[in-house]
Amino acid sequence: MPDTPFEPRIVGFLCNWCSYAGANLAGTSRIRYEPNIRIIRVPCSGRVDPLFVARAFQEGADGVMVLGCHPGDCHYRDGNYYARRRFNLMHGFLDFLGIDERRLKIDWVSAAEGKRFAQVVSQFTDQVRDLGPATVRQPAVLGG
Amino acid sequence: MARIGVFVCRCGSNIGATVDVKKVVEALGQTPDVVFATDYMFMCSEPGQTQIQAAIRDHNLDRVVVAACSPTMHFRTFSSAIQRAGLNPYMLEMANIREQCSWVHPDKAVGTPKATDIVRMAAAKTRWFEPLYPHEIGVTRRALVIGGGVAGIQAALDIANAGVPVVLVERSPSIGGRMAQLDKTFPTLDCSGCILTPRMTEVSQHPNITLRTWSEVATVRGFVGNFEVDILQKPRYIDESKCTGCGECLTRCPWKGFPLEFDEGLGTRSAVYRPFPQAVPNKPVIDPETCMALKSIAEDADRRPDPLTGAAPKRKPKCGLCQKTCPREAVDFFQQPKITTEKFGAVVLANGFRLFDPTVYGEYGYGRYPDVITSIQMERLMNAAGPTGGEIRRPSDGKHPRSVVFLACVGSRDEHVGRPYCSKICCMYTAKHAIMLKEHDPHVQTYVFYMDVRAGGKGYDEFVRRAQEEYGACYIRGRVSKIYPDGDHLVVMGEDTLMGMPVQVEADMVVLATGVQPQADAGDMARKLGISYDGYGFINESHPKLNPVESNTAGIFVAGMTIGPKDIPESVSQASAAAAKVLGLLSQPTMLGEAMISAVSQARCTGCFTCEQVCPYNAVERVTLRDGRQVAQINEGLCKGCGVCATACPGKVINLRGFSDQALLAQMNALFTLPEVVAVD
Amino acid sequence: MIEQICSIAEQILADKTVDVVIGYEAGTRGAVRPAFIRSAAEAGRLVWNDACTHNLANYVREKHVSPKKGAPPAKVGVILKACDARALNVLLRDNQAPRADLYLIGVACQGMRQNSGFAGRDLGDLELRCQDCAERVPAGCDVVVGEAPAAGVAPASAIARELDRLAALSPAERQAFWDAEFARCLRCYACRQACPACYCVECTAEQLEPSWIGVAIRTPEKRFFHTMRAYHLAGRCAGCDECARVCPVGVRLDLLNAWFRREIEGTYGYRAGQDATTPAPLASFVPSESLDL
Amino acid sequence: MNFITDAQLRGWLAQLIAESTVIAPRRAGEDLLLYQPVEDPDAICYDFGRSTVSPREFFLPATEALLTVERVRQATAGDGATAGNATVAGQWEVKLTEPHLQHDQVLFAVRPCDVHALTALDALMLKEPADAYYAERRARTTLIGLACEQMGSSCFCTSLGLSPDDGAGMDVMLYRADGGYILEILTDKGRVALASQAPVDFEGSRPQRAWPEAAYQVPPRAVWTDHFNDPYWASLAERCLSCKICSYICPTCRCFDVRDYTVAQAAGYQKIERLRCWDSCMAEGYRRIAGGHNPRAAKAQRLRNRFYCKFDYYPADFGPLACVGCGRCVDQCPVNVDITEVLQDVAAR
Repeated sequence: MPDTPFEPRIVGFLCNWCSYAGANLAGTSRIRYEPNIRIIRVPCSGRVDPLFVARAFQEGADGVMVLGCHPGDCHYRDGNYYARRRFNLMHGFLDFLGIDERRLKIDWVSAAEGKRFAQVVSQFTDQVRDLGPATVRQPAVLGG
Repeated sequence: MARIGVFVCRCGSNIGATVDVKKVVEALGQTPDVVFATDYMFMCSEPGQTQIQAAIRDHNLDRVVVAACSPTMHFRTFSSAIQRAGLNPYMLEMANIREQCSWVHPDKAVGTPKATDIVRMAAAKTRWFEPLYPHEIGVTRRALVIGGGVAGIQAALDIANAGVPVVLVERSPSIGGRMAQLDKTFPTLDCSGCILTPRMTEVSQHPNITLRTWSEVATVRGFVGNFEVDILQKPRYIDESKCTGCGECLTRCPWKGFPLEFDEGLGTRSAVYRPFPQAVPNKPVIDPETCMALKSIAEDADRRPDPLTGAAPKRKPKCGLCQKTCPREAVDFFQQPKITTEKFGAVVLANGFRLFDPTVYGEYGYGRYPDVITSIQMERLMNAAGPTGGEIRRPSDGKHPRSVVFLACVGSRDEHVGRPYCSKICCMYTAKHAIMLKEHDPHVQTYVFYMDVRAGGKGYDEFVRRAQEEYGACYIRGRVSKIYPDGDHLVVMGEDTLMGMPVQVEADMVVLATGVQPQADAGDMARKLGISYDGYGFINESHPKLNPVESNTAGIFVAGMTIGPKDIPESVSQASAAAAKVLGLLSQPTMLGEAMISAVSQARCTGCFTCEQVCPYNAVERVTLRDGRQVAQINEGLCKGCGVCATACPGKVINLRGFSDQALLAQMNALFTLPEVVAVD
Repeated sequence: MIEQICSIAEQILADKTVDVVIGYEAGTRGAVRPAFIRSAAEAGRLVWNDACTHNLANYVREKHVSPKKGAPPAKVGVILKACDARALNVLLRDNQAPRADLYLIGVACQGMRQNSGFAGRDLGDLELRCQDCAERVPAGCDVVVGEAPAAGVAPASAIARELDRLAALSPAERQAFWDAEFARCLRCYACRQACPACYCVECTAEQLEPSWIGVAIRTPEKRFFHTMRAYHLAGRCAGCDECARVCPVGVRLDLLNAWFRREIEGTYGYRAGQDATTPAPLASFVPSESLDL
Repeated sequence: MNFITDAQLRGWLAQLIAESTVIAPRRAGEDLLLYQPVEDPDAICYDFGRSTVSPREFFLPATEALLTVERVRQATAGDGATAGNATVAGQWEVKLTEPHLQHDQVLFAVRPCDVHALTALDALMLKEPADAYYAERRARTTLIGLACEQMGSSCFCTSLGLSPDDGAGMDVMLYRADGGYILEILTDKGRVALASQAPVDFEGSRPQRAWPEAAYQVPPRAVWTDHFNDPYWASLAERCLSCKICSYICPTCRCFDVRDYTVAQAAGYQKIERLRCWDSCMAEGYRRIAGGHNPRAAKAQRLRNRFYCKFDYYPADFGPLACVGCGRCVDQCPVNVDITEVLQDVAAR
């Protein structure tokens, strides 16, 4: 389909208390951003298993975002500190396995940062669009 | 097979204008397991909800997806709607196609497929839903109030008056807090002591209140309805049960002249002292740092009982005049710290605040020039029970000042000192001081350097105007750059930014309106209680608008300055609000816990206790199974459902109900139309 | 050295300090294999040489030693090299074996040779992990036999060089490398079974709820299995490289684990098995540390 | 008998590659030889002992879809019955697909032991009702055997009454000779495969080698029965890792697991695959049944089963032994569980 420009598929894991609320604020403020992201709400970035991210790439995501509360602001006090370590490692490891590190974005977006949410999402979407389709895409029987 | 019903809301034109709702409904109608799909103008309306309930009955639905606004907006609405139709309230998923789709993607060609994906993902997630039942938790009908300031007093009284036993813990020798130090309160100029002391007495005499002064909260265990708290009683060296508060010891103590904390260093006390005459309890404390007897005991083992045998000391302590004087033999030099453990169903934290230390502003000369004082010191000078008996005399030479300069925003609204926030009360108490000074001495001229006057509140702005118009306070908008002594007065250099020119004022005294900051140990206290706090140390409310007196830990409520700057009426309102929350919680013998919490599949648990290591709420317990294996178990009262343990578990044997691995993977897979196990041979 | 090992084994079996000593014995066709010695009289069967590569910490877990459900755990003596002792520390930290039931016989190690442990194969050069090894004497044991070999063996860092080589490739090239590796994998789970740190009651790869991976033996499933396993071992893998040794088709699993070990040591200063108490790096945090992507 | 030169052989292979899927031994690493589909005769390893993994996977693949079920929503008018403004899911059309080999297969340079293994497997898999998937692969695969020139250190086929240069079961048999191979056409299938070639007639017989005598005896079934509860199995199993190496590299192991998976779940389209994948009786969960009970929970029970299956159960049920003496499991076991040692130990007890 050479006529259809490539539009990346992006999965976003957003913590309920900060980043999901930030996305809502972008909505109530009617701030437009790139539409590619599909949001999965989780209670805390500490709930996001790095293997969810590995799965997302395996199944066809071109980019994955994990957004949580700013360090120190976690609704559950420590959840994002654990997330920070997990993704600090998983980010590099996925790259080591051949998934370009620019396809995984970890960031902190507060409930007040609707505008920033929109910017972070749009910038990341542009970045992944430039990278082109992920090559790992290998839909497989992984179970659910 | 799941029987999923999908209900797409148009939200008037909020969704309908940018998402082709019919197309979404059509696509969902073709999705496996979706047996019913429809749309409506306003799903949250009464007819909308009725329609959902009718569909549940007519189509035998067991799961419901409402595609509308954010779940934070209407989850409860629809959850209770499906519950009324006989479904478990957790068999609902909301697909957020408004805030996260229709409002941000105005092009229908973009919004429609995205909304379809969002709803399909939600439908896939619900296939893994199970009915959830919140855990029932027993509740101890007893409350702990931490902090004996006006907020703590109010909370304790409100709770106690409703018939619930309260323990009020205060770490200083007397309750009363900051308000007890004040002379008058704005904007009514009531005598602070006159309105507070009756409440203090009421606390001490209330049958439902146990007062624990000179005590601190050491550790907090447990969870909502079931807290177990260790309370540390510091040695007073005076047996409270014997002491009548006659004050004989105070008059006889020869060790005098130590700065009195309550008077902010302007007054003095003896080694045995009470902070102020109206203290509650009205019983003195002996300060081990300054008491000759206690110092001699600390230094000389012979003056102590034998630690092994308990035999009487070989030598008497030095001095001991108070002991000899006391008609009730209440002085006990060998009192030890004591920890008692008590159970509570709820906690109110009202541990107050501390004032900003202005020495960091070197240019103001606080600490170097005796006549540069803080506002709280001014309160003590004005107070009839204060060190000067209510006469305003400057510290350096005791003269009555004729010219007094006030500096607002000292340690407020200043990023350079890490305090960018407004302390909220300084504008008002400075105006009060300007008025009161004039009342004390009509010849005084007052000047106020300010940034903005923030006087929002009933009668507040009028009050500030009175200070200016009736009491002649000269308000100068601008910061002060330098204060230096010149002869027996001080010169204040600043800028009048309204006039755009430098100003110089000669002052007999300078008063710094120091800002509000959290207690030095605010973070320690928050960690003890397991509640979160912000970068300054102020406690985070569970929700700043809708749960302003709840911490993010169930059963722990907050009131007063510990949350952030506020004035007395606000603190009292919060205290009463917190009391109401406590009473609500304690009104039933049991309560319902969280339903979306973690659960361990113990058959597969290896007992590595990584979960225990990561849990922010100490909600993981160790239990031994019949086969001898030690495995993890989640305390359903403590778990808040963050899911950190589920992610950390190496064997993936912990799952978070409502956000299970299965549900989240299914939600993601739906985006890629990918696999799930449907049968296992 | 072997005399000393045998006499220790004999003694602790004779005086009932332990019920079993797990060591090495001569197998068939020149192989060395794990041995379970239950009486002092059998202690003479034990051997020690440069083919004793198996990580015997793997056998310490209760389920291996007390096959009967509910039976009290046996007291176990076990022979450990330095890498094995680190793996054991991980097990102790994770409550997988009670230290009180163990008698740890550490053996100073000269390094193990390639092809060790297999029947009918000639021994090769030093194992890659042994070429890199800077810690030849096990720590935390009840007794240590032998002394540290003379210093001066410069680590060859063959594994580190391979990590560097892969890091220098493009992501697509790295993916091609791993696809070729994983294509060979049989999903025989020998890597998992040989791993002391793979102590889960039921492997995530075989769980049904949630089912993370189906049973298919195809590259995507295999890639996900190895990704998952490497991540689960992050901070747990002590670097015995048994997984790579036992792999019948030579998948470079040692590189996956070495990547995490290098990263974790560099970023968080943590070595898996450095002691039996420090919490796993992924189960701890420092509030002030940064997200360093 | 014929003779085919090395160059002719490569030409023949090139032709076979063009017509069918040619599977041949390839060197995949140090000490690693695997049967893989080849595109180029020069990629084939002609000089080898025995492959690391048996070629069984080309008859019983590690993973195969036994069937594919697709549900497609009918695109007929009046579909998607609507009630008011509510749409109700409509009619689905179900489509079943069975897999078939795309091309005929040629398994080149297969060793006699591995073909004996296929013969042994046939006893089970082709017994009526035959396994259609296996049967199709067997029928559509031409076996070009390559006789061993010597026995490997762990080989013991002669102990099981087999021979390293036995052409039984082959379609074409090759024997290494100077400059090429002595070639024996054994079946019509072999003749067809060789039809386009003109190998030189070869006068004389295939090379005769003196093979070592049987080193081990397989104990009779009665002995196995007697030793079922022998504590020997528990002590043997102590070092066993419960991995599946021995089963997965074995030419006669054939256990599998069948599961259904949804592989696509879109609006109006759903696809389900029934997958058959290798499994192994060595795995802890192999015998676990609904409700969680596991009759072979102990690894000693599982390891014992391996040998009983090969030397007792399979011959009792289907005739042949389920072991051909290839010795792969001896070589590959990381903890030296040696099947020949087991044979001796059981015989000696």
